[in-house]
Amino acid sequence: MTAQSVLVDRPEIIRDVSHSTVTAEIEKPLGVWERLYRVPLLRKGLILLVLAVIWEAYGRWLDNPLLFPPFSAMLDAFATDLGNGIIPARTLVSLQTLVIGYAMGIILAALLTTIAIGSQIGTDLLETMTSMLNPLPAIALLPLALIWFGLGSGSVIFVLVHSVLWAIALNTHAGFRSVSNTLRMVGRNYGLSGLGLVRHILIPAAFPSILTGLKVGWAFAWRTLIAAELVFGVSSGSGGLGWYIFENRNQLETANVFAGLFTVILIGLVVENGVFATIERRTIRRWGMQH
Amino acid sequence: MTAQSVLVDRPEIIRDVSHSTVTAEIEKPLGVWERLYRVPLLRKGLILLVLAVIWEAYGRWLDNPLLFPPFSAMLDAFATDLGNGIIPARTLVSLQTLVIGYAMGIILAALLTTIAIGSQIGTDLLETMTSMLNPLPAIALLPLALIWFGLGSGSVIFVLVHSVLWAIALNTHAGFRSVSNTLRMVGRNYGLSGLGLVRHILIPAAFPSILTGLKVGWAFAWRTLIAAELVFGVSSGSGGLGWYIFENRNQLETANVFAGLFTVILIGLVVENGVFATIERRTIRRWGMQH
Amino acid sequence: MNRTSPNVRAAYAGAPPDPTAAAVQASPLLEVSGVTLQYKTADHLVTATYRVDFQVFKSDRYVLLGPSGCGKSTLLKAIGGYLEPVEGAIRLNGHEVTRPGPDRMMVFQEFDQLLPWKSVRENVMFALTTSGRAKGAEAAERTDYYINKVGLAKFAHSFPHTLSGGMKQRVAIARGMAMEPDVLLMDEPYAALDALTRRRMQDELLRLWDDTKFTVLFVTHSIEEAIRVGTRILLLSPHPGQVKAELNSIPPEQLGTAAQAELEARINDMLFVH
Amino acid sequence: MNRTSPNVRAAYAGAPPDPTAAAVQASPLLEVSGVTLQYKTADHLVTATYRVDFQVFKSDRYVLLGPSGCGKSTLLKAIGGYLEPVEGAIRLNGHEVTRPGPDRMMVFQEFDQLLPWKSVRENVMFALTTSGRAKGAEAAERTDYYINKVGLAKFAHSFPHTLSGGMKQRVAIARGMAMEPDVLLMDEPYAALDALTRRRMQDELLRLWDDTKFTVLFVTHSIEEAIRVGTRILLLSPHPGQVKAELNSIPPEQLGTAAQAELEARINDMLFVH
Amino acid sequence: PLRAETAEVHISKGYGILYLPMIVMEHEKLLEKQAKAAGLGDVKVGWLELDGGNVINDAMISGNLDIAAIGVPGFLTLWSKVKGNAKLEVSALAGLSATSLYLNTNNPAIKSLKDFGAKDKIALPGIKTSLSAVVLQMAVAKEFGDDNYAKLDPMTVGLPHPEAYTALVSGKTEVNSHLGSPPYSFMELENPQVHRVMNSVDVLGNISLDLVYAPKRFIDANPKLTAAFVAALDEADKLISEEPGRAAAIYVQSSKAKLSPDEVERMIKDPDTKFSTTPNGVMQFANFMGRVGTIKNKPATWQDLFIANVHSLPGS
Ligand SMILES: Nc1ncnc2c1ncn2[C@@H]1O[C@H](COP(=O)(O)OP(=O)(O)OP(=O)(O)O)[C@@H](O)[C@H]1O
Ligand SMILES: Nc1ncnc2c1ncn2[C@@H]1O[C@H](COP(=O)(O)OP(=O)(O)OP(=O)(O)O)[C@@H](O)[C@H]1O
Ligand SMILES: [Mg+2]
Ligand SMILES: [Mg+2]
Repeated sequence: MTAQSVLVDRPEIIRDVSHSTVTAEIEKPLGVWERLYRVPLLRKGLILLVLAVIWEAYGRWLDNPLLFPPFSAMLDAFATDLGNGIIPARTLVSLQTLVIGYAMGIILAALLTTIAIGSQIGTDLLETMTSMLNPLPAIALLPLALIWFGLGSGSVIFVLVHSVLWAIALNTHAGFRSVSNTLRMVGRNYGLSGLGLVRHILIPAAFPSILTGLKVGWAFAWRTLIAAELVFGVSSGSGGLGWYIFENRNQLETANVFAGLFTVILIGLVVENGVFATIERRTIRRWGMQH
Repeated sequence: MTAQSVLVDRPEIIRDVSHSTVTAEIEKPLGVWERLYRVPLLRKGLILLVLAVIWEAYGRWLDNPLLFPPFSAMLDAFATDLGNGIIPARTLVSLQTLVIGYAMGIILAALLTTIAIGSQIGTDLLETMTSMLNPLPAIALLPLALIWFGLGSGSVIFVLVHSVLWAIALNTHAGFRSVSNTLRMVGRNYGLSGLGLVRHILIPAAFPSILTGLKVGWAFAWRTLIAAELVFGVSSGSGGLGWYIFENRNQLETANVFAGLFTVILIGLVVENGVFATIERRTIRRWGMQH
Repeated sequence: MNRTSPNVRAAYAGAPPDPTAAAVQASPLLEVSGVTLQYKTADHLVTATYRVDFQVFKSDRYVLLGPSGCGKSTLLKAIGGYLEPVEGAIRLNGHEVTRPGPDRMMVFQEFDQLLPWKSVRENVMFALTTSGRAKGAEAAERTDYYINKVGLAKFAHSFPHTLSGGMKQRVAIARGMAMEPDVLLMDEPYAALDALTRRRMQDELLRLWDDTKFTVLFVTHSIEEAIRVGTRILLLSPHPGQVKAELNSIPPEQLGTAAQAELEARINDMLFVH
Repeated sequence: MNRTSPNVRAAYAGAPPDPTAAAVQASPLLEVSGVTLQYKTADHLVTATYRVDFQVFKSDRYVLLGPSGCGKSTLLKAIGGYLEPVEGAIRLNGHEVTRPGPDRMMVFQEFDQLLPWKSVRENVMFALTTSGRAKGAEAAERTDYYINKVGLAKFAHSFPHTLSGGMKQRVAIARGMAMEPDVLLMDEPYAALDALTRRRMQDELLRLWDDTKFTVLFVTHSIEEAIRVGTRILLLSPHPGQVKAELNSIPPEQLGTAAQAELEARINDMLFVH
Repeated sequence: PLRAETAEVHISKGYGILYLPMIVMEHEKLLEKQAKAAGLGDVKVGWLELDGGNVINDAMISGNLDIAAIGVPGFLTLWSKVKGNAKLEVSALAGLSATSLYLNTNNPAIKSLKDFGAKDKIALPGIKTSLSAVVLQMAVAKEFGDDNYAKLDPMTVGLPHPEAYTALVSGKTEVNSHLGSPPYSFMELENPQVHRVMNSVDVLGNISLDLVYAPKRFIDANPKLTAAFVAALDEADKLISEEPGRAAAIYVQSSKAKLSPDEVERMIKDPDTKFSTTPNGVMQFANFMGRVGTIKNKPATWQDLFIANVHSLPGS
């Protein structure tokens, strides 16, 4: 037998190709559940609901409102202090400081990573500084902060920058270094180098990493802010959310403490689903860089 | 004129190709400086030296050893407490707790991201949890930590996990999602799915991101540990580095406070240049995933 | 040839096919019926192929030929189980394709299909062992055999990022062949290869087929290659891809004769004049 | 043809070349002398090319031909200024090449050479504006012109990840051509294209050359393509690449005649029998 | 023997000289001794060091502590909050210590509380609610009247004592005043730039600043152990007053302080520093906090706050 003989004989087929019908959009029909499941806000809402129910149930079962109030008690306190404007006012104070510190952290991280990507000694500098300074707790900065910035928001911002800077710089730098050689070469082919290369090629190409850094930095900025507001003593009346939490904790108004934390959670959710999710959708998702 | 006419006429060339000489390794000669510059440890050592000199100079200029002692004073204190075994003992205590908390954070992050990568609702869960919980400061966990783990290292570990988990999970998840579709398809082609896909494809492919997450997590674990050791107290005699710093601060032994922080810095340097740099060199560098 | 899959050789190369085997062959191994494939992007909906029908029988060397962007890769991915048709169905041995698997080994068009963290040899070996297609000494032996076949023995311990484009593709080819799958799906595997290497690879594929009579779906841009490699050739229209014709290729004996030139001209006409 | 670079047209298409111009042409535009290229990897040292010499004159369509892995891409990258020779020198217009630049526009072999965050149109346009080769309305016009030429007008607003392999390469070709560089470095630009599209692209390249007489360095695997596209052909030996021969191609008039077949056979012999 | 009471007790002490009786009690194993004497057998005592009233209260509410030392205002806040909640109610066991808090400044223009201007910053371990903050408010109320008790609050700044000391002595920061406890308050005065504006003892008397408390449930379930604890505390106080040198040595040894025993002894012997189980002036705090509204439930007498064992003492 020849090699071909194992093959099935069949006639040739020749067709006329119709182009008219192709434009129709075909959608597979979906069940109601599947359709609901596809709405991200619904899914996330469900998760939140479940978490709230767990909180409520655990709080009730624990029956120790001084330590861990049920969700409803917290919500009561939250509603009260939202209504009388205390929480909004405190949040505003915190947000202001936070945004300044966060922005400065981003700028410094951009600067450091740009220097780092430019030369070997720059990379060493970033690596050394990061591995040295990143693990240092805020109290290590206290003396210097007091000397350089005094009390109040200057020092808080300094500490905030410290908590934001390294995480963002680490992520950004790792992102830069993971950019494919081809893209890098393309950029240099356009005559780009130094800052231009960073801005036009490295930043967009490393955007998934940078976004992660921004997210981590954002979260740590909050953590630090709340802790720092206590350490750096806010003069009365000017306190932010951290102070609100601390005050209520001292007075054992636990429901209010949790209301303050709940505010932080809410802001976190809004920023994640409002800001970061939108950025992701408009950038890395759209560009096919994340799946 | 024809199109060809702008071209230069020249004879054809035909050569015998010799294969014998090719094996020689050719190295461009380098200057002494350039050769020294190529040794990473030398470069980093130089940076460290410069930083130490700045510290010393600033400390002396400030002339306020109570607030900010010069480098030499700190080094004295460090040498003393290193010699009498105090710092090693405290470091050991801290490292034990740290490693446990860090390891648990990694395991939990692995778990969460594996769930997240498996389904849409898993992704939502991770995103929601991260955006909600990551910004929460340690005090938010205090009540639960006290209820669940009581005072002492159980609670410290809990807080450590909180500070490590989300950063690692965020980085890992972003890394997973950035893995190229082709690689993912290759993995599934081998019949891999679920855990197998995560282990054999996603983890190595997302390794640069994961490493960044581990670095950030490591640093934040230290920060948190030092703060948490104060909050959760120590049973007599068992304190770690955080407690050492706190004690010395109370006794106004500023040089020792900085010696404690210096220990943290040293460990950071060792871990970065010893552990992380080695891992990087053996993995992502070798694999050409980072340049 | 020193490597063959013994059971297949027994069935085909040894005894003449018995009637049952012939009957089995009469029902297609792979049936693509009315398959429309679409991509949903953030901005719009792209139809890659539109109501494509064809049947691949066991031991076919089936070639997909069509202009750039007509949906060949997409079609292959759907058969691979990575993409669900919005219309129509893909059946393998009568079962609808729902997921990827090592029975349909794919050689992708992209250069980044090797695992960067594994050396050339590990890349091939890992495919064999994880998928369970071979293990231990057998896997090692098969790996070395195919790496040698694609001329990369010297680079067996190199990591993918140190290979040239063509070398990467050859590793992928070695991997695909080493898997000895029921259906081998190859997406322009030889595009990055020079004339000589390409010819060698083609010959290798045919020699392997002679031994094991595996089924292969092959995307190519070269009409000559389609005729050389294929037993049956599917012509697709430009974007969105629709079936234009399904032709029989010529037997190897007739390569280089007028029959080849004629078929080439026919295909040329069909593709270029539309 | 409705787009040309007016000053070049004046010099070449209009008046006959004056003696000065001829004298300038006599010194090579690009001189590669004794160039050895190596890669240092973690594990060992790979020599990609060994003491390669050749000269490219202005308006040459210079083709590099050689087996997979012989160092063609590496050589092109060195000329592009991305890699420093460990031995020898590369001179452009008498100046040593030290860095990349838009005067030597590169079409890479890889599919990931488009900026994923820019649409097809933006990818081409961005190259023009950042490099300062064109701006404003001119850049837009040129962009659209070349995108149209590569048949992607319908996809001008698509992002690269939604394109097929061949479409991505066509965008890169459009970008390279739109830049109208002094030297165009093309690394297997047509490898991922089907016969028809490939032929169209080749014709486009030749037509453009007729207009602007730019210099192009072209890597290909296809001997036929080398003869069609090139005026001069460099044959490289297998890994590590060394110069085997440098041949003149045939003028376009002789394409399809016995001269082509003869040259093809000659090259075939040189490459395959070594 | 059948043991009705717990075999293990968790006690938290604080950091510093004010907790000396507990440090002595731990070091000399006085509680173990008293418990044995009361027929409770070998009681295991777990000692912890916790810093800050919140954490101590949290640890108490979560059931992780049986007995803890805390500042009087912190205790009053918790007591008032849980009053009526049988599960969580707490009672003080005894007074612990009294000392003077000095308001020191390096601003030569400040001679009295009246001289503080908007630019002056007074460091306290925690503003508004900490022990020092309440003491300052009480002093301010004495000076300017109850309605103005918070007059100086805007000038207060939260800084731990060591940082405050450093800031004051170095003079490089905005913090120019500090309401400090010993040893920081003493050490500050050693600096010629620093002078004292006020001594809390002069204004408020030598009132107890810290006390020891326990959950009601613990007290009810372990009456003998509670009594043993008070007895042990008494014994420690006795040791301190009779053998201050030994107490100082114990302090130096167990806190690993780099102070010399002599320095510690001087602090112990300071006339303003008193270690006694008898609460003194606790009602001053309670009355003040009740007046200004920090606590909702006000005790009628000091005995309302304390267990019966100490009701007969000459407290206030
Ligand atoms: N991930 C994607 N998202 C959206 N559209 C896509 C995607 N991949 C491919 N397409 C579109 O689908 C069509 C077919 O693409 P496909 O890759 O199948 O072509 P192809 O026939 O393989 O072409 P080539 O020969 O150039 O590789 C193209 O129009 C392309 O733009
Ligand atoms: N980044 C790298 N690191 C180490 N070695 C490399 C690297 N890139 C290429 N090489 C090696 O250099 C040699 C030449 O590679 P190059 O990419 O230049 O080949 P090529 O002629 O372009 O081949 P192809 O036709 O397959 O694309 C090969 O042996 C390859 O293994
Ligand atoms: Mg394709
Ligand atoms: Mg190449």
